[in-house]
Amino acid sequence: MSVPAADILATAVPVPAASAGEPGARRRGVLRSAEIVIPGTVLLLLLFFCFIWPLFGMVPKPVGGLLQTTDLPLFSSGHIFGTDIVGNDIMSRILYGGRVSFVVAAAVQVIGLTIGGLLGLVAAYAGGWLEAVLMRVLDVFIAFPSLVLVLAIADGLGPSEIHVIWALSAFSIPAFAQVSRAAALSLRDRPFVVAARLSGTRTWRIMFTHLVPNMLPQLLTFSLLGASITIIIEGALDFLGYGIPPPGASWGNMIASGQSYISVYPMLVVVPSLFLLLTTICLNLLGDGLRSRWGVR
Amino acid sequence: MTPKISFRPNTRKSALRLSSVLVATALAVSLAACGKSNSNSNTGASNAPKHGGSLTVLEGQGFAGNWPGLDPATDTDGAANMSYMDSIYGELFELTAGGKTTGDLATGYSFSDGGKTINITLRQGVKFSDGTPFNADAVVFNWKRDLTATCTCKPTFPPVQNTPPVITATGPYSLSIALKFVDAPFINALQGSVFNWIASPTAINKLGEKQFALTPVGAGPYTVVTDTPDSELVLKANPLYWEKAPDGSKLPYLKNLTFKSVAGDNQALTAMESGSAQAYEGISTPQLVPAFKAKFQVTAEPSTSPYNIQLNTKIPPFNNVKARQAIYYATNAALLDSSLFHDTYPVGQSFTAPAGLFYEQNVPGYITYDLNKAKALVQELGGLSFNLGTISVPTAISMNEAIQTEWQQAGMKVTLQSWDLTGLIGAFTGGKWEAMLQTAGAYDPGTGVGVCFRFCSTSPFTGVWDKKLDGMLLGAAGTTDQATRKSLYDQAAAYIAQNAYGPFLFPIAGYDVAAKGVGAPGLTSPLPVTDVNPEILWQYAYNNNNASA
Amino acid sequence: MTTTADAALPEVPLRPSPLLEVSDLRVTFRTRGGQVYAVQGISFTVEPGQTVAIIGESGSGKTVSAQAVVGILPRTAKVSGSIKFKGDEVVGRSEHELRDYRGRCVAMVFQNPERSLNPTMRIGTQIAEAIQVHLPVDKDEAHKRAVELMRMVRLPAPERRFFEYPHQLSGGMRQRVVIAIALACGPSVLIADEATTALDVTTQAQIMDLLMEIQQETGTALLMISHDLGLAASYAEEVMVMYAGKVVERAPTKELFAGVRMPYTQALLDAIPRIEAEPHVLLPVVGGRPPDLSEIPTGCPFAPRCPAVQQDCREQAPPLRQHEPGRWWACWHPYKKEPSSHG
Amino acid sequence: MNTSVSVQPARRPGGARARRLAGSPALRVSGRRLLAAIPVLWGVTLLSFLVLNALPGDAASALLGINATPAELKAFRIKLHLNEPLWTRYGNWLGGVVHGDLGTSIASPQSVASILGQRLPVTLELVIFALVITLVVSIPLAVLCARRPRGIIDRFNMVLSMGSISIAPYVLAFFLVIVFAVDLPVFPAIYSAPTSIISNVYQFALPSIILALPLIGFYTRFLRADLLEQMQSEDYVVTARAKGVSEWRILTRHALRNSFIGLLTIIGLNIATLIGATVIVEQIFSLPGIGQELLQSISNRNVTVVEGIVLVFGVAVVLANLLTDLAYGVLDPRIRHVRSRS
Repeated sequence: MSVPAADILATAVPVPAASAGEPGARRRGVLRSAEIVIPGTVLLLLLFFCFIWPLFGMVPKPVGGLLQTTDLPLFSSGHIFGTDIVGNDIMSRILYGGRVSFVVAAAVQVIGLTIGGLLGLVAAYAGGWLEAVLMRVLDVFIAFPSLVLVLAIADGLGPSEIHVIWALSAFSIPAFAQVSRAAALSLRDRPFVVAARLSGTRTWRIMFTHLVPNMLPQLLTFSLLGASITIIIEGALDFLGYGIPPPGASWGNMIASGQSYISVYPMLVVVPSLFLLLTTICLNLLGDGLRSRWGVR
Repeated sequence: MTPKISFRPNTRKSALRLSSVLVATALAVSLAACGKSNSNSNTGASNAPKHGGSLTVLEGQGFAGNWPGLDPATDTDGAANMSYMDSIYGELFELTAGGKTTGDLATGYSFSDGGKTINITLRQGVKFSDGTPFNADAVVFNWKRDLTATCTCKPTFPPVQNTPPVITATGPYSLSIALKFVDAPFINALQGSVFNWIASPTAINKLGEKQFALTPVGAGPYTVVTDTPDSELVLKANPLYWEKAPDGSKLPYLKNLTFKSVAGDNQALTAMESGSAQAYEGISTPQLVPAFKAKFQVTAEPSTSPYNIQLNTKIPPFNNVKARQAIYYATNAALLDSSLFHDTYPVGQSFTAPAGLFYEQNVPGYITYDLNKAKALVQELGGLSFNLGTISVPTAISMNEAIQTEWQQAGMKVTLQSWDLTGLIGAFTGGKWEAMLQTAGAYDPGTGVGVCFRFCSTSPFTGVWDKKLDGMLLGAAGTTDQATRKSLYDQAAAYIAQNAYGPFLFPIAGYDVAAKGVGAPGLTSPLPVTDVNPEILWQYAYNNNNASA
Repeated sequence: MTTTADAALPEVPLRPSPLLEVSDLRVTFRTRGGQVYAVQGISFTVEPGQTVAIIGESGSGKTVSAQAVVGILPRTAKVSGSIKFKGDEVVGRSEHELRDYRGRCVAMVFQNPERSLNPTMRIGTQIAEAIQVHLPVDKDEAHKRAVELMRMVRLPAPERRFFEYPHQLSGGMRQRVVIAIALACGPSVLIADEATTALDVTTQAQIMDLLMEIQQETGTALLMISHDLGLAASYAEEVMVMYAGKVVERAPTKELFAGVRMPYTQALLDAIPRIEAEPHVLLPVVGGRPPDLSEIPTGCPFAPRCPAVQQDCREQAPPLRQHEPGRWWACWHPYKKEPSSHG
Repeated sequence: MNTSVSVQPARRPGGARARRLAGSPALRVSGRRLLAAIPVLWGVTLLSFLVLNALPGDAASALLGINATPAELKAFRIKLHLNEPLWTRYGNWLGGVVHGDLGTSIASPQSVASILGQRLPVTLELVIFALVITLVVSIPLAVLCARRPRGIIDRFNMVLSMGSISIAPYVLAFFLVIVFAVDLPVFPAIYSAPTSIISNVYQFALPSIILALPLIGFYTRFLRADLLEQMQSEDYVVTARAKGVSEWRILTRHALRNSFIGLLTIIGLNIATLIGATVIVEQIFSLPGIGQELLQSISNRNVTVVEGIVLVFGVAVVLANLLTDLAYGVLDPRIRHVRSRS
């Protein structure tokens, strides 16, 4: 898990939106440009296979595999990706595991966006001692080795999906708070905000009608990048023994438990890693595409 | 003996008894009472050991790979660190190939005062590696110090723990220890405990407790060069070592010996394949054994503690004997053995194992697998749903998953849970657990994580509170007469089966690996297991690949 | 200041080739939205020591032409026609050859002093760099020359200023540094691309006077690019008016302001607010918007906005011709009579 | 870090050179930053005390293990002061820290300070190696890409950086070890105490590369974007071109200098996560660093050692922020002078 959560903030350091496109260039439809279409469709496909396909497809259950058919190799009959050491079908574990990984990633980003985003916005807008206090609290979470907190929460509350989500939010809330604070700070002194303040609009209205819409593009691209980081960190948690509890499946815990047999059954690790790699690449590409489209640095 | 494997950053075992709980899978070679030479022994390069080689040995991180300190008085991990302690301090009593406890630094022992007092005679003319003499006073000094250590990390030794014995030197090379009650397996239990290692008193007083733990001085075959706790221990041959090789030449064969902690079996495999290590003590992932076997000598450790499923008879659903019988009927140990471990374990019906004492494979009245009867019982009970727990070790977890599948076929609703060591202790002491996959039994059922540990009402980790069973088990440990111990243990096994207190599966133990041209008793040829891991006599270890002489 | 071929008046023979001769310069940009014809064929010459002003609205192609002359157009630009500097052709030179030409033969001063200097580098170093790029001098020599240049552009206490950073200087002083950089290797032509637009009026006058003094001292030709007709009137010897990538009128300053021929130029003149105009009178403004440079219109580009537009203006674009000695314009229906006297 | 670039009134004679040497603003900045760090460090240690206290099971059950009777556990807890309320325990520990005594480990006779002393250099070396590799690789790579946008190097780098960000480090570690340690025995698969400088480099090569790879991806992407933006839209680049300076020199002397400020923001921000990430790499290579010790101490509920390590993490992050702050002053003159007046 050495992919740094906080430093994606750096690539999202707020710079006033780049000037409009070159004079005379037609504005391309957002969806038509390749940077967004390709990763978008691949992600939709993945989501479809993980969430919808098992409903009507003939995918066996991810647990309770037949003990007689353990450690089948790739492309064996009935099990495209083979079976693991307890006989569960790897294909179904990838699909159900994908569900868990996507749910965790999405939930962590939403929590980070709402709580972290709000904190950052309030800190930037309020300024003064409130900002100092909020930022110090956030510094504590950032200075605190987040892995300790995550391990402790997961270890303390016992591994389960909800606890993992809360544990991983310990990463996302401070990161989002910093991004939103930086973005809000750069917007706060902009003429249109000062004008709104001069015209007597109440602070809350200013925050939500003026600041938030301008910060959203940046926060959304940041959350896409954050989602890919979260999936990787969730995997790291399993790797250290505190992630989603077996026999439940998630890509992270499949990789983690697979590595004990990597020299003998490498596919146990390779297949989920490829899916993980594909998803994170798509998320990053989508993030980049949107970022260049919305002109966010 | 299997370390907690792979990356679970679990804690260091806190006591000898505990480590057998982590026993994962092994290839039990033969059913003979004491291990004969195993099938894939090192037939090839078993040429005579040469002097002067150097050997790097890997230790699994979850178990032996952690050693905060090597001072007998402050090393709670006694059993886990047996290899290091034996190499530095040697042993009073060691377990030889014949399965007999024989004297090493001690020469013999005898019981007196009805078994309550044990008299020990010591080898003469032995010196510590700092030149000071090894005598009865040194042993008494060490034993007293071990008992009165103030460090929070003081080791525990049950026979003497609650009732401090009287230890007196009865001569320059003889001493006696007076217990409050008769403890027949005392010498067997001594073998795996800190009392078996004697440190040089002068060195302790000179260096002080903290420094001594890092640079210990003993009378063993090696002395410490550098020690990075929990990572790397570099040793070199002790010039003053007393023991001679069978051909009269000086021991130890090796010039230097290094122990390195490794995160898991796979790391060990890659490390050995890349040549940065030549031996690995304790593989616990059976699926990797073929990969190791392809390039190295793999020796199965004799297995002494069978897996068993404990049922908590104090709370529902398993306070009802029918529910317990349903579990017996629904558990197909043979299928588990074949699907997960390719039919390599002798399925047994009692807490004893082929490599241990009093082995009894089939127990009269033991309920065997019958799916229909199991389903009928479950219907009769109106359904059965409970939680099955274990230690978070990959192999234990995958066994639980397989068991869950079997029981679900019988209509039971089973949820799985696993903890790290500290969490497991909390679960047991909390008393709310329903079913647990654990291990029971040891080389001598009376010691270590023996049968009483799992079935006597006095133990915090039992699921059974039955006075009659207590009587049998404590009685068996209370006499020194082997025949009566055997009959009492057989009665206990039958009683457990009759009351369906918890089915037994198969005994498991790890493997030891050594590169070709490397060997040591216990590493490449099996030695019986005391409590948890087999003892390796490092003074006889050799590595002919880089031996000079 | 001679004209191109089919001039009404006879060619003046045997003049030495002019310092800078631009003939039929065209620049088009390839962008995602298609081709943009920024400069659609302009021609002019600059003599040594002369001051020529190019006037036009933003988007008229004046800056692009200047950049073409200095050769710092971006890669997406396609340049055709010819730019001759002392007879040597510049268009088509390799990047390497252009590097020797820039700064040594032709230099440029930019509009925004705020951003034209590297904020994290001392101004002395930035000037010395300009010297060392072309002249084989060591650091100390370059240091001395840089201080000398700073004195030439009237920067106070140059020895101390050498070590300061751009943000420590005022806008005017920063523009003086940019001028110092431009004059580092004694270029023959100095292009001032709206050099004073970003400055307040008093500083503007100081900078323009400085440029004039330097022109006297060094004989450097000055090509002034601006949208401010007043500036051109008071400093330039000759004025060129550009519109939609073309030159629409050119004449010596006096004669131009004495009698404007091109309706567009007239509209520009009228748009300048006058002190003497009655108060609360709507400012006359040129209607409509500058043309879209990605389509070449038929007819005169100013036709849609021209008050004196007629049918033939829309059909055919009037060529630029020297209708009177030294006076060029491109209009079918130029103003004949003298407009209201001013300027 | 909003550097408002304002027009300065004429400066009193005193000379930038003198001011630069005095360095007074740097001291004032670090002073303020240190003061702000103290509440953060206090918060960090308090948080870890609360978190560890919330964990089930405690050091007593972890240490005494399986055959401890409840009576013994109670006696042991009293000896460990575990029965005292949380606040007094925290107070005692904090009191100790103020006097520089981090307490002794529960699981061994060693003092926390000596454990840290033995293990901290390993983690620090790992982090420094990783940072050095990252900078040495990503800066030239980014400049090359910025020199030829859409060129071969640029496209290749696009794929490389996208891949290096997206691949999970522990998966990457498995395969790198198999390739570089087993198949072609170049690097050791697991750590052994280095005997010489070269063997030291060999030991740390593979782990630091694995730590560095995702960073390289990030830094290159950021730097390339920053450089390209400057080359395309900054006026001082146009001035430089007008001087006749070559593109390569503009990139390296002008644009890169300004990008370092942005790069510093990233480095400062991800030091904390980088240290956190060493835990995984230390596990894989059995490196005796504080990450490995942290994991063991957490499951042993070895409170004093965990507190010690958490404090070290906190201090490391605070120092990192301090260093980046000072570096801003050096790299960005605008900040240096703005601060000197306030």
